[in-house]
Amino acid sequence: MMIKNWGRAAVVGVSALLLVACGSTADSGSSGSSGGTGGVKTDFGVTDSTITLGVMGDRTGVFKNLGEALIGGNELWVADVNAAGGICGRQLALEIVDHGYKADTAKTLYPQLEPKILGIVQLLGSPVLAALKQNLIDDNVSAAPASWSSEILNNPNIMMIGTTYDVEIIDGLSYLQQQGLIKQGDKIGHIYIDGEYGGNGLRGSKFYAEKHGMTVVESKITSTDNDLANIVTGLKGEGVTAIVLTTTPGQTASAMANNAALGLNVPVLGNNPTFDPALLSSPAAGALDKLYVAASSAPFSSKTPKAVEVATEYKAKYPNSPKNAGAQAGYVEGLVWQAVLEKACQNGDLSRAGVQTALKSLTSVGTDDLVAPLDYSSPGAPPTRGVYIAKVDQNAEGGLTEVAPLFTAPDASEYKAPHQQP
Amino acid sequence: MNTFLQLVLNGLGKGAVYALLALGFVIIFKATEVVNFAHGSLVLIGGYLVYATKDALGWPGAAVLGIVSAAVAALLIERLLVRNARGADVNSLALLTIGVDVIVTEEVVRRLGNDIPFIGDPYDAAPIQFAGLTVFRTQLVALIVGAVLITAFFLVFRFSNWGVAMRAQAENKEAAALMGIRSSRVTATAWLLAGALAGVAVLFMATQDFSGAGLGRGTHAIALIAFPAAILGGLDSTAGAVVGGLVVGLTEALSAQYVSFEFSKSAVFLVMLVILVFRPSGLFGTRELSRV
Amino acid sequence: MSERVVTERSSVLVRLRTSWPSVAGVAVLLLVLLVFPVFAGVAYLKAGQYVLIGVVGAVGLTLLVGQAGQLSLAHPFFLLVGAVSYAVLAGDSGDSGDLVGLGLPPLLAVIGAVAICALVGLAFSPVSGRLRGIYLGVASLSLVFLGLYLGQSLDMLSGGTSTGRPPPTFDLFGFRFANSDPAPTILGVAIQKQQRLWYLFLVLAIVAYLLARGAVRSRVGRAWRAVRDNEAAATAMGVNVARAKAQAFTVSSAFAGLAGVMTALWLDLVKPDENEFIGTYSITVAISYLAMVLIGGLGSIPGAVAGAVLVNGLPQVLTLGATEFGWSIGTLSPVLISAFVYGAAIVLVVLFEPGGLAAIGRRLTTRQGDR
Amino acid sequence: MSAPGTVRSDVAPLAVESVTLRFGGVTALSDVSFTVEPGAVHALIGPNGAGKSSCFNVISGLYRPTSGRVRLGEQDLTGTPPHRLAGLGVGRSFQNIALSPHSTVRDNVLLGRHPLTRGGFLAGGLRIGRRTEARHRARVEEICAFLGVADRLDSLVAALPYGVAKRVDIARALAVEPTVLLLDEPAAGLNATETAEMGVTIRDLADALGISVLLVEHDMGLVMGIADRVSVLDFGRLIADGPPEQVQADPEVVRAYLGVSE
Repeated sequence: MMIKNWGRAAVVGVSALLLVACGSTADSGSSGSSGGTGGVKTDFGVTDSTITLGVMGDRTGVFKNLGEALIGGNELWVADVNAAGGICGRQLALEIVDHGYKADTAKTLYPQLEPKILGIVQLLGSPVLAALKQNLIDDNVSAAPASWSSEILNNPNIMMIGTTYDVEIIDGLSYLQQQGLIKQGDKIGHIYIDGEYGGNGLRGSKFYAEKHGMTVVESKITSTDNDLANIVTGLKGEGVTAIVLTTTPGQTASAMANNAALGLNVPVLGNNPTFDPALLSSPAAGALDKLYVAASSAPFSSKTPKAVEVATEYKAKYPNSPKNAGAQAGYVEGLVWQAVLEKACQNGDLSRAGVQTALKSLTSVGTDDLVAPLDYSSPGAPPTRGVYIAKVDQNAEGGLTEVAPLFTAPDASEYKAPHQQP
Repeated sequence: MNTFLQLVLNGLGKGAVYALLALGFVIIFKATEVVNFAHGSLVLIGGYLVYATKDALGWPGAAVLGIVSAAVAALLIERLLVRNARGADVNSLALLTIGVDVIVTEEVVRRLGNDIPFIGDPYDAAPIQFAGLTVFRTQLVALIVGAVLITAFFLVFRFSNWGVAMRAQAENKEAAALMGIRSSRVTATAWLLAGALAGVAVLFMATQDFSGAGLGRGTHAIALIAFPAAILGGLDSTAGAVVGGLVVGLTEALSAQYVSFEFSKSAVFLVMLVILVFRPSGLFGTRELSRV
Repeated sequence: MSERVVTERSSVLVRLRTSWPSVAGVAVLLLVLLVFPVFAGVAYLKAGQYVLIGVVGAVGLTLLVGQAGQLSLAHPFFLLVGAVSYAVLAGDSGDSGDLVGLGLPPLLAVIGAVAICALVGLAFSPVSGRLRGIYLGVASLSLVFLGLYLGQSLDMLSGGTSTGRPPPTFDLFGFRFANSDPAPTILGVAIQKQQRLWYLFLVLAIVAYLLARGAVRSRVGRAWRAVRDNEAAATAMGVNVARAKAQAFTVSSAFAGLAGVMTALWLDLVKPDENEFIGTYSITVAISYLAMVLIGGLGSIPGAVAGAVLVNGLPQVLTLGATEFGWSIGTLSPVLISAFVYGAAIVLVVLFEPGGLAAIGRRLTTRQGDR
Repeated sequence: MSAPGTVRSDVAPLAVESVTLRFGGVTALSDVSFTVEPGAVHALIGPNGAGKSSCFNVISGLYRPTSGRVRLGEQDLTGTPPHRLAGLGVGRSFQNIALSPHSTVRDNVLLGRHPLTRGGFLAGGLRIGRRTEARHRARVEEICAFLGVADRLDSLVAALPYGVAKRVDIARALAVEPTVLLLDEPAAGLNATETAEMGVTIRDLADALGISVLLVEHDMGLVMGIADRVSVLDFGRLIADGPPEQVQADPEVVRAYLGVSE
């Protein structure tokens, strides 16, 4: 090589320095003890007596309400499992960290957490998830996200709990049409937060509109826009007959209040994150009656027996915590992990790779109807397509009451998710 | 056409509140040449005290307490910090207020915890229908209160001793001092007034009608939108603040509909940028911030 | 004549004598930084890398705000432009083929991204040259809003707020900054992706530091300070004021662009923010960069480094400490404590030590001068 | 005191030719003409508001005259961008010391070398041309020694006594290697001793370096003691132009100054 330049010289210098101090090679640093303790193969986060799982939640950031309930649900599940004797002869332990919904904090916390855990029971926040995507793949850590976008299903380490936003909206719109609230050829408005959550919901309404000759009037917002008066004014001008929301609860309140104030008064469809019981004590409370929520997990007040049981336990254990569907969702995350861990134990492999193998072999995880049975055997596809439909009810605990039990619309079954294999 | 009129109504209603906030920036700037970045935290302090005392004092009492507290907080910032930073130039003082703002905002948001309270009880979420248009009661009240306060301010500014002193000080500090004007008192009054205006503004901001959100980080963010209002009007022009507030309100409302909603916030800043390029001290501003 | 020689020699001697401790200090510091990956776990390494990103960005900003006297809140915008440019220049068209990616070698892409930021900064200089003080500060804030809007709209470049796009792995003449098996080791510690990134960032930060220091001591730095202090005098000494201002904005943007590339590599992600207040390229970030240069002492290069350590390092270390050692102050979260600390630091600096940490440091080492 | 370098032989006359300057309706300068001869100390005087500063600012390019022009030898300065003048050999000092207060004396004077050096950010950052830089630093030390401020090279300007700062300002103007030096009230704010020393220095500049000096000054004692030629402005008009003795005796000058106590 004849090229002599400073950059090259610097590289040579640095590598020389490295070589002086270096041994030759080492394997890529996996320090877990492989091999059999009790005949079960393990690597990270599993000892003879304990299985440690991680939670990366939000207790101080913008989703602290939901985050607190989710963590509560996770902890309830752990308590229940341990009371029943644990899994694979081991007790469960949670290692909980709070990233405050900040990707940069999560990025630093992750390497601290990672060596201690087998997998992640709850990973909250789409910016956090996006920032950790490569880490999960690199370390083969399986994680249940508190995010239900089908866009993230291209990551094999994600275990989706329930159905995805796009499917929820498809199911919800077909419910509205069944009820005669919208019809072929209508215009529907869709207000969405630009991002994983809102954008994914928009896929659903676009799909449904195309199938039924409807047009979608789109309106993109950011998560901090709370006054939607100008948008609803515009939608009224367009003559929409329904509005779909994939927004935060505060934005939902504004959309609902303006829907009533401006005299538009059309039905509004949202999903789990669009609603929070706190809205019932906001000035918009009187305008919420047009809101339908399509969600893959049961509402807090659901009459599903398991949901009632979780809600009761949650209220007893965390009397001061916010009451929202996060409690059940957090519990369901645990139930799915339970199924995976039991399967992995059966296979004699509680390593991270073993968890992956076990997950992909599950075709029907039952969660006592907290969500529809889950099928993890086809990568890229949502594990279920069923939803509950609920309506706002001042008197129901958690503010929502079920109006339709778990159902799957035919359109939802036909829908092809973005990363679904043909 | 109805859509357009409705948007203009929305824009004017919000513009009135922006004008109240912008006027606060301008009053402080005229008296001290300091740009008060802590205006957003004055808004939060006022709002927080309304929320905290509403149940005990009733809304009217809490509202008065909130306004007074915001005014006192502004005065404290001036007396304890700005005044004591001797030798610091006006740009450093502006940065100092950023430091104050960071602390106050984080603390108020922490105290609010999971609550996002709405504090416009007497008028919020009770729209009035009128000839096919909807007038949001909050915005109507804001418009009236804004008009009254701003008119009162202009009268005071024009005719009272304080107003004369303040204008003299804004023109020429040394000359004003020679004429026996007590700069310290003029400055203190300016901060008090600006704080009070912030305390009034928050009563309209943390409402369903105005922002769609209760008191929180978002309320603070709205104060930031009032910044372009003050700047594009001209930081040393009280009339400019009023015009700037309305321009910002209308730009937001109309660009949301006729360009796109996501563009509307950028639109406000772009309008400001264009105005600044052609008039570096704003529409009605008469002098540049720092001279050679 | 001979008298002058004597004084000169003695001043050289004085300089040598006083600089011995500082030479030794620098050597020790460099050594510590070089072996940092050996004794620090990956979590602290990530925190360290984050500080180094702050160093590059803050050094660039202190040149603009402190040396050239132009108050700018546009830094996050240039971070975004840098990150996106790197992904576009080095990246591919993505899984679904709807991204723009030119597939250039990563080193070239870094240089290209920095150049693009410099050009964008230059393009803004007609505005930045006309406005002063706070007017410029608020005007530059428009770029942050513009960045948010463009990042969301141009998703074929930015990857969109929904998923973003992965930044291509950096490599240098075939040496990849990713995990490998086998990996080289230092003192028994494997040098994997995070360790490699640490060294890369360290080199970039040192290069940025030395470039800035050299420039500040050269005619360029003198011209900037002259423009900052008195435009008429600068003109009379032959300085083209408009050009000097544009140059400062361009250089500062280039530094921010480099910090943006580093941010992308640090996060393994290029993704525009979902809103303008909280996020990687948000107003919060604009304020924290301003805090770094202010706390460090306006215009001081070592000060900017100290500011970056405080503002970027503190929340990270507190967060790690909170989970590892259970550090806590009541119910205050680490992020909150850091915000209090740096908010208070800003106030204290303006009130008591306008020269910031740099002035305190100077007083300890009795060096003088504005650099 | 040794001179910084040799006597310059390339000094051209500075000619102000029929310069008129109007601001709106106000005429600040009306058809003013005079010439600063090479190597001469030339004083521009007049009562307050006579137009001295305006004239100075026209010469140094900060104001553009309504009509007329300013030439340095063959070079027309009128249309030249003001930052180019330093490179053409015009140095100037300021009435209210326009130095950077938080920089050292050395740093301030080095700024004067700006038009004599090249190199942008990268050249500076990579410290290319450190050898030439050393040469310029040596020259700056020489110039400071000539003005008697060499012992203050590493002091911050903010810490200097006024009289010293005034000399540093002149040192900076001298650092551009001017053939014409414009001094704006070099004695303003100085005490009697300092003023006398300043007079000697200014005379030295012209005599030892051979450069022309144009100064605006109020101190008549200083002006009459060191100037080779004096131009007098009153209400924007040139009312006298000649050697000091002649100007002092001019009745119109006396009238213009009547009532003005010096």
